Amino acid sequence: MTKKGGCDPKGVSIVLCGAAGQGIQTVESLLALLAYHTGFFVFSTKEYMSRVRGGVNSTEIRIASSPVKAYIDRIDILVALSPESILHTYHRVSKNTMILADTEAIGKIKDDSIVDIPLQKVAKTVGSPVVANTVAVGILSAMLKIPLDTVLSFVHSFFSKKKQTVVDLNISAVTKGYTIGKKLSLPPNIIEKLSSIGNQKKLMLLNGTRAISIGALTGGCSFISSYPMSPSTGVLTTLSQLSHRFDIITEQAEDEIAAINMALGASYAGARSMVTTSGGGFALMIEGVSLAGMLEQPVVIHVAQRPGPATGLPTRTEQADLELVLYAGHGEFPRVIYTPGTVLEGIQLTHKAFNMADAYQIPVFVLTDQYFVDSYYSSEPVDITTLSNEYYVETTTKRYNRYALNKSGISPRGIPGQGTGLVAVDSDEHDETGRITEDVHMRSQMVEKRLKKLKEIKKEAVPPTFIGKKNCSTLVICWGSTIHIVNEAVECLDDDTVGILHCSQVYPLHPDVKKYLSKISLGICVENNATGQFQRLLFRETGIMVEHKILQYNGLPFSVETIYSQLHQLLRGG
Amino acid sequence: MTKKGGCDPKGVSIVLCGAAGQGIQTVESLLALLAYHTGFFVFSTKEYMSRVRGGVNSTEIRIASSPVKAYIDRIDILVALSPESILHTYHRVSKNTMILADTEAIGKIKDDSIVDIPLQKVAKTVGSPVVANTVAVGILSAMLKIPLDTVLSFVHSFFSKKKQTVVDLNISAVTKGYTIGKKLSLPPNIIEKLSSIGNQKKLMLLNGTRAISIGALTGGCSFISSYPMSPSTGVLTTLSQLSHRFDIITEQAEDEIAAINMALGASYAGARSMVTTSGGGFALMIEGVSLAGMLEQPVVIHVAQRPGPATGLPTRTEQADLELVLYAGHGEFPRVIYTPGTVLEGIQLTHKAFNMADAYQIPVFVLTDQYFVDSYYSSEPVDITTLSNEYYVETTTKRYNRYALNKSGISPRGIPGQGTGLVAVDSDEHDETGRITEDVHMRSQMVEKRLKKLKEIKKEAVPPTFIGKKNCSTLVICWGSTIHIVNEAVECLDDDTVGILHCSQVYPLHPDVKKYLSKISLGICVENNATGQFQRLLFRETGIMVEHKILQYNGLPFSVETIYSQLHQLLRGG
Amino acid sequence: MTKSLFDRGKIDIAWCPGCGNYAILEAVKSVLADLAIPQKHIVFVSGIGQAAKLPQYLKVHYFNGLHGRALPPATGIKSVNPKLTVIAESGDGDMYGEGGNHFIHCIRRNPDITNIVHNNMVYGLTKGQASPTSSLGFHTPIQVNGVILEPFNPLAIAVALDASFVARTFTGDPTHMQKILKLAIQHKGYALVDILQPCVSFNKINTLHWFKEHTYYVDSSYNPRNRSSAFSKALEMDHFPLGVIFQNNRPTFEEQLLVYKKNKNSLITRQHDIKKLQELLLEN
Amino acid sequence: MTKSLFDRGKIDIAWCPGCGNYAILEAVKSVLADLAIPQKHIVFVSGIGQAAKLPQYLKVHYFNGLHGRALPPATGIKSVNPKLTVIAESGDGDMYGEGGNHFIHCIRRNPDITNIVHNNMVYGLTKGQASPTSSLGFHTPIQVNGVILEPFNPLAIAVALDASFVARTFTGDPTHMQKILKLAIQHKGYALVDILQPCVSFNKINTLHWFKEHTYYVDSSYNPRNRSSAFSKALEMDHFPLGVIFQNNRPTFEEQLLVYKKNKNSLITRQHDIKKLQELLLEN
Ligand SMILES: Cc1ncc(C[n+]2csc(CCOP(=O)(O)OP(=O)(O)O)c2C)c(N)n1
Ligand SMILES: Cc1ncc(C[n+]2csc(CCOP(=O)(O)OP(=O)(O)O)c2C)c(N)n1
Ligand code: SF4
Ligand code: SF4
Ligand SMILES: [Mg+2]
Ligand SMILES: [Mg+2]
Repeated sequence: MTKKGGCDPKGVSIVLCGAAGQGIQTVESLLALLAYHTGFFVFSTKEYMSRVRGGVNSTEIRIASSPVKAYIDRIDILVALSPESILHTYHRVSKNTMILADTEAIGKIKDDSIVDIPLQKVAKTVGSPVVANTVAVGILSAMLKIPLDTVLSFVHSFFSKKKQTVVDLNISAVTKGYTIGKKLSLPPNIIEKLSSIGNQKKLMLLNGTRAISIGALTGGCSFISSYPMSPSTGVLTTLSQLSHRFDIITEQAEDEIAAINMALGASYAGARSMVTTSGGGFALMIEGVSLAGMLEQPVVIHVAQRPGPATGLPTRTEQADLELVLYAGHGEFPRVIYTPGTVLEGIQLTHKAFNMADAYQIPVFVLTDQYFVDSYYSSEPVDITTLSNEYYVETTTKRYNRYALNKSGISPRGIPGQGTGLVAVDSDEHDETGRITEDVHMRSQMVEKRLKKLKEIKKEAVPPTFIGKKNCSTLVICWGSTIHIVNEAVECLDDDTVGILHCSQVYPLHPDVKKYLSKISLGICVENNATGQFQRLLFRETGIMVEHKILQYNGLPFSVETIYSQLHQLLRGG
Repeated sequence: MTKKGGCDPKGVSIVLCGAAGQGIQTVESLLALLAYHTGFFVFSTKEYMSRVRGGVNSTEIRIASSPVKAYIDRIDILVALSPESILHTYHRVSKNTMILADTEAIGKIKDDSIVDIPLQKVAKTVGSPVVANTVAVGILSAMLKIPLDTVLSFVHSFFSKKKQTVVDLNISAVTKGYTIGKKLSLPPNIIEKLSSIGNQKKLMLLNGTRAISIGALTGGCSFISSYPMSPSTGVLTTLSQLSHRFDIITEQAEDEIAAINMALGASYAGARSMVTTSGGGFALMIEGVSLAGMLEQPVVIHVAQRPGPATGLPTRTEQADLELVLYAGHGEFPRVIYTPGTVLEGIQLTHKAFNMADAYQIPVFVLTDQYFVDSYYSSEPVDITTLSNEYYVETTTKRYNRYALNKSGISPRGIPGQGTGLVAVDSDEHDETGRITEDVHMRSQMVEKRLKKLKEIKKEAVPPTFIGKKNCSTLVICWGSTIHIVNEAVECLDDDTVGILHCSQVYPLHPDVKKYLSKISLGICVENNATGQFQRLLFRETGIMVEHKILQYNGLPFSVETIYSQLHQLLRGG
Repeated sequence: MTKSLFDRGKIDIAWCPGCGNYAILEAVKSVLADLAIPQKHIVFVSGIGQAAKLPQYLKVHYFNGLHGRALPPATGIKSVNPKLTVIAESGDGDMYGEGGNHFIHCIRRNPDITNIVHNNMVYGLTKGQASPTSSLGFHTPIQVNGVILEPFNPLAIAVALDASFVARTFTGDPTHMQKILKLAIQHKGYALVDILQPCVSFNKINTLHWFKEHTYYVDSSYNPRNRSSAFSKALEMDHFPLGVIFQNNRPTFEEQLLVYKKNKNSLITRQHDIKKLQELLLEN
Repeated sequence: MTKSLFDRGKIDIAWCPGCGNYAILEAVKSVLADLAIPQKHIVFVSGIGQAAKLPQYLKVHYFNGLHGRALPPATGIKSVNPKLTVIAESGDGDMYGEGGNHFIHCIRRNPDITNIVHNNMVYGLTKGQASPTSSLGFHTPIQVNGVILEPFNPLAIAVALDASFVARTFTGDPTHMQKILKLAIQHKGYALVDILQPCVSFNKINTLHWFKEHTYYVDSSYNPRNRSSAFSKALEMDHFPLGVIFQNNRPTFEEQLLVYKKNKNSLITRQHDIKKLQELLLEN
């Protein structure tokens, strides 16, 4: 274990640990929502195995009175629901951790410090073993000093769509739990942490999946075809659920190849279309990406990274597909890659992705990862009504040429049926009309046409986020999902000489990135992969080789403490 | 057109131009083989459209008394077989070009300099219009001063497997043509060129396709599964033809995905296996490449590049898939990429590819292009009996673990049925036995195991070929198929300060590459693509940014003259 | 409407002289003219191969996509704008080989599109390798010992998948070809038209003459509504039956989509309400 | 041979309690033991999914490949070493969805392998989306309005492809399952065994009970050698027939390969003669 001394992240961290199928997710949503509705800032993230029942999974819920948005190792309250839970969380437990366990479920453990919470027993007395989780919610909300009224009315509304008997069951379960929780004597450190948690005004609670989905709708997405693959499926599921309320076709394709080709067809016909996938599924779409490049057909591709190679660790997190996405497709054509770090960026950049794809007639990527899509947190609400769309489709005339050559390389885009022209798009090299050609000069012109769009695209690059003092000498550089973790770790460092540079657009890079890198004396890349792919990309684009990397590739996200201690070691030698 | 003054490549260049289906290929093989059997050095290459009949294609045959191995623009003798031929070759014809045309076929042309050769008419008098091409061969061999005996005995043996009537027809056709050819008065420049051509001892005549195929067999290849795709299909075809004489399974798969997965199965069972494909087909194999990385399953992947994106120009040449191959596959794992420039390297590196794949249990790439696979030339014969194979498969014991951890990262490889152990390979992250694991420590160890092989692999990197004076200040840098073209162009420059560096292994790079690059004052990358992919790779690997690039992306190979004139301009300003 | 409306004038056609593709091109033009579908509502979608070049020679909208991948974009197009007449066409290698998975699942999905397959029992463009429909024993540069894979029977498989329209025709009979193509385009739902087409360059076995000898017309008493008998009919391969082999009236993909339940207009005319999205953001 | 030979002892199995996969695992073990095939000659090949985890729980060789891609490596393995007993198994989504093209063409190719499909009519591992075999109207988090794609009928399609052995069984009857699996493994050529398997977590419609109510055994008079009647049998979906539905004796892929014409030994024991290669180099 890395040294963590010196970094003690704020708020209370509750970790629920148990087997798949034990309903941890229910506790997570109940408790997180309850805390959110109470007005607490809340963060939750899960790490889970690629199986449906059994094994050992855990969820962390952080609660605080100011924003919390990152995974931490520290556990203040551990709720152990299965025998394996203790071992699984062992390295994160300290003498300050309060351990609650249903000893009936996990078996006898020779540890006096464990507080027995008779979830099963209480649930059975209430009427059904299923509500054991609701008992746990009751206990925890009492511990968090959430008023019983609030708890009861929330539980009421949470189950409001179910039968009355279900509501009643859960109400008595949560009440019983509350009574137990109130009697538990909390250790002083937790009491102190809890006391500082106050109520907030209405917040917004989102995970990455929901952010991407809402961003897509905001960007005008009306078609998504995809094939299920963890951790990317959530976007397809969310949009499918929303298809009752918004005009969008959501189709489960027979495979990923069909998915991208359907999306390209939909785009050709005039829809704003997207796919969502993960590494192995994306690998199958690469010919389609190249087709998008050749047809100059807008499409948005959400890739939620998970650890590879091959099937790898299906439900875990990694940032090792950056280069695959950057170089995907045979032949040469422009693209854009966004790597949102915050849920807000998730919305904004997905929205922007659709507009960029349309404006430049290119494939645009939104590259996330399991940690990003599965992590929720509450934050100040934002106004998205200002996110407008620009539509570029033109009505065609008789003389319409899909690939008309001009200065910018962007030919006016028509769609079939809108206007009197014919719209011919072609996977072979083509002339201005979209017909196959093997003319060497036309070929060169078409290659140049496609590539010169990059010049304008570069002008619209999203600048990196810089956090820190203007003259800081050290820069911690990150991209995608790690921003909040790095941010909290650097805050912990409390060192004016250390700043953060986060790229939410990794390609093409905004020119500011080079400016920042040139000014510093030490750079440190933080990446959830084994070889430092972003470090390489920075070098390729800026010519500056960032000296240090902090890498992790075990399938888990970084924790605030890990980043802190590694930075500490790098900067202060220990 | 670029200026070509100053570069006048040796030998005679004959260009046959006509429609697909007119039998240019027959003239090519007859004439090239005849010249080869006569003892001339010969080079031939074709550029052809993606269609079966019609259009306009051309083949260049260079004949000389010393080795010729590169495409040149200059045409000494043009044989025009279709009306479009003249326009198609217009920019390559000079006042010194002797144009032969069957005016009956191409129609009247107002150009006195055109010599009418009545191919159709003669063929008809001989007995069949099909032998028009043989008449042309007769004419050309007379012009090349090949003795009639040699011509007749060659034509005899060439058609020996056909019916006697066919042999007779061709013999009279070639004889008639010979008589015509003898009467043609050649311009002095051609006479001069021809006079210098002398006879050679037994040479070896190969194109890239045959070199790769023979290299594969030499490397022990016993299984190839692929899906047809120009220009990669030749390797599958050649090996299929050879399957009567060598023990090899050659299977046409239903798609490229099946192809690579079959090959991986074959490899698992103990065969040395390969696939051959091109850009779009390779794009479909990328998930399989990642699987090879994860399973640590040896496989050789031949990618013959053609212009993209998407379907692009199916039968033409380009070098724009280097980055795709370099970064193909989700997740991180090692690989090797060979880019043979000479046919000899084609044999040697494909042989080496199989041994490296086996030694390190990785995917190994042989990256060529249409120009490479379709170009023939004669060269000094080599002894390949010294190319031995090392077999790494071990007999398993009861306690066998497919992924046993050790210092090198290379676990002993067993195959099913050979030994008492069980061989379990797994696409999910696995433990030493090959069973699925989600253990974070095992995951890290396995990632490291796979990646650390790269260290040893680097030690076996093929050094670059340096041509020139030790202290040259300028280096023309190239990879893959362009070496001979660059070489002849630089010879033309006749400048001691200019050297050549050719990489036949582009990844991982041999350390010498960096050494060479650090010594020079000017570097020029020559690449058949639009963005300078190798320049980027050199920068990534050496930190040195080569200043200049000479790029071409119109689907045609570079010519000696183009490279010459661009170098000339760069170095001497015009 | 006149056939010439779809003519592209004097253009270079990349097919071999004598190829069956010419007849298909002409038949397609006639049928489009006969059906009087406005040009601006016709979209061809093709893969890659000799057959797949057909849209290049027509005055229509087209999406010339990847080898084997005509059906997914065709489905995408039709679902986004159901007003369009969408015709997906390609070769046997493209549709049944590389594209086999889309063939299967597109039939299950049943969008209202027409699927024309130029079945020359060979890979034309890549110069003569076996296709899924090549006969047993067919020799090629790769199948040096003759084809050993059981020929793919597209009709039988389509029937097994309960395709809504399954037919076969032959380039040797333009009138029949037109009749069948017309029925297929008019049919509401996925319609397969497998067209036996001689490849004069690479298939010296299944020639025009051979097809003439090895086909027959299903007679007027044949009932294409019975799945079991359609299957038996489809299995006939000594003499291939020509005509509509199977037909049913399954609901189409598009008409079952939520977006068209209340509103029949093309999807592309609609926009999401940003206020509803703002509400969504705060919903929990 | 005893079943326990294939046991991996006290290991953690990633399936849900009550899942039909356990019964398949036990049946497989029994059959392997009964057939007394030496362990060192048994290779399992699987894709990805819950079903595809089966080989992890067996003491055999295995190649756990990509989602949808079990059949190509199985074919590769069998052709390189025909002495091995090769069993490709996976779920319905894997084999009929993502892997649909290999399913089709592997049947055409006819390698002597057994293809076991755990057909739970749902995607288990990815948590409950529709699979190709899901019933019309089946609701899932993605198919929010119920499945609208015609269910894939693997047996009918296999018959249409002239598969050499086509059978269905059901986890509710271990004896039947064993009988069918045994016949399939013993069959020379490609053998499909579609196993109806309840998924207790995600398929609340096609439960063990439902399957019991909706299946029946083909009776002993049924003749699986007739393709047309096999097709009619396969079409029955109100009550799924259980048993061997179709069987024929096509030659296998391996036995037709040139490399085994003269020499029956596994390919891996051979090496190319370098002298012949040297000659080849100079041949023109
Ligand atoms: C992914 C991919 N694989 C392979 C090819 C090469 N290819 C082009 S056309 C073709 C087959 C043509 O056969 P068919 O579809 O029957 O059409 P035909 O030419 O016979 O009309 C192939 C293999 C390709 N373009 N893309
Ligand atoms: C290329 C690819 N796409 C998607 C996935 C995600 N995935 C894993 S298993 C599975 C489906 C599982 O369903 P099924 O094959 O029916 O097996 P079951 O779990 O029901 O036994 C999917 C879609 C993947 N691993 N790889
Ligand atoms: S190759 Fe065959 S299918 Fe293609 S155009 Fe020529 S004859 Fe027609
Ligand atoms: S999810 Fe379904 S198929 Fe998978 S193990 Fe659980 S019950 Fe079985
Ligand atoms: Mg064909
Ligand atoms: Mg399933």
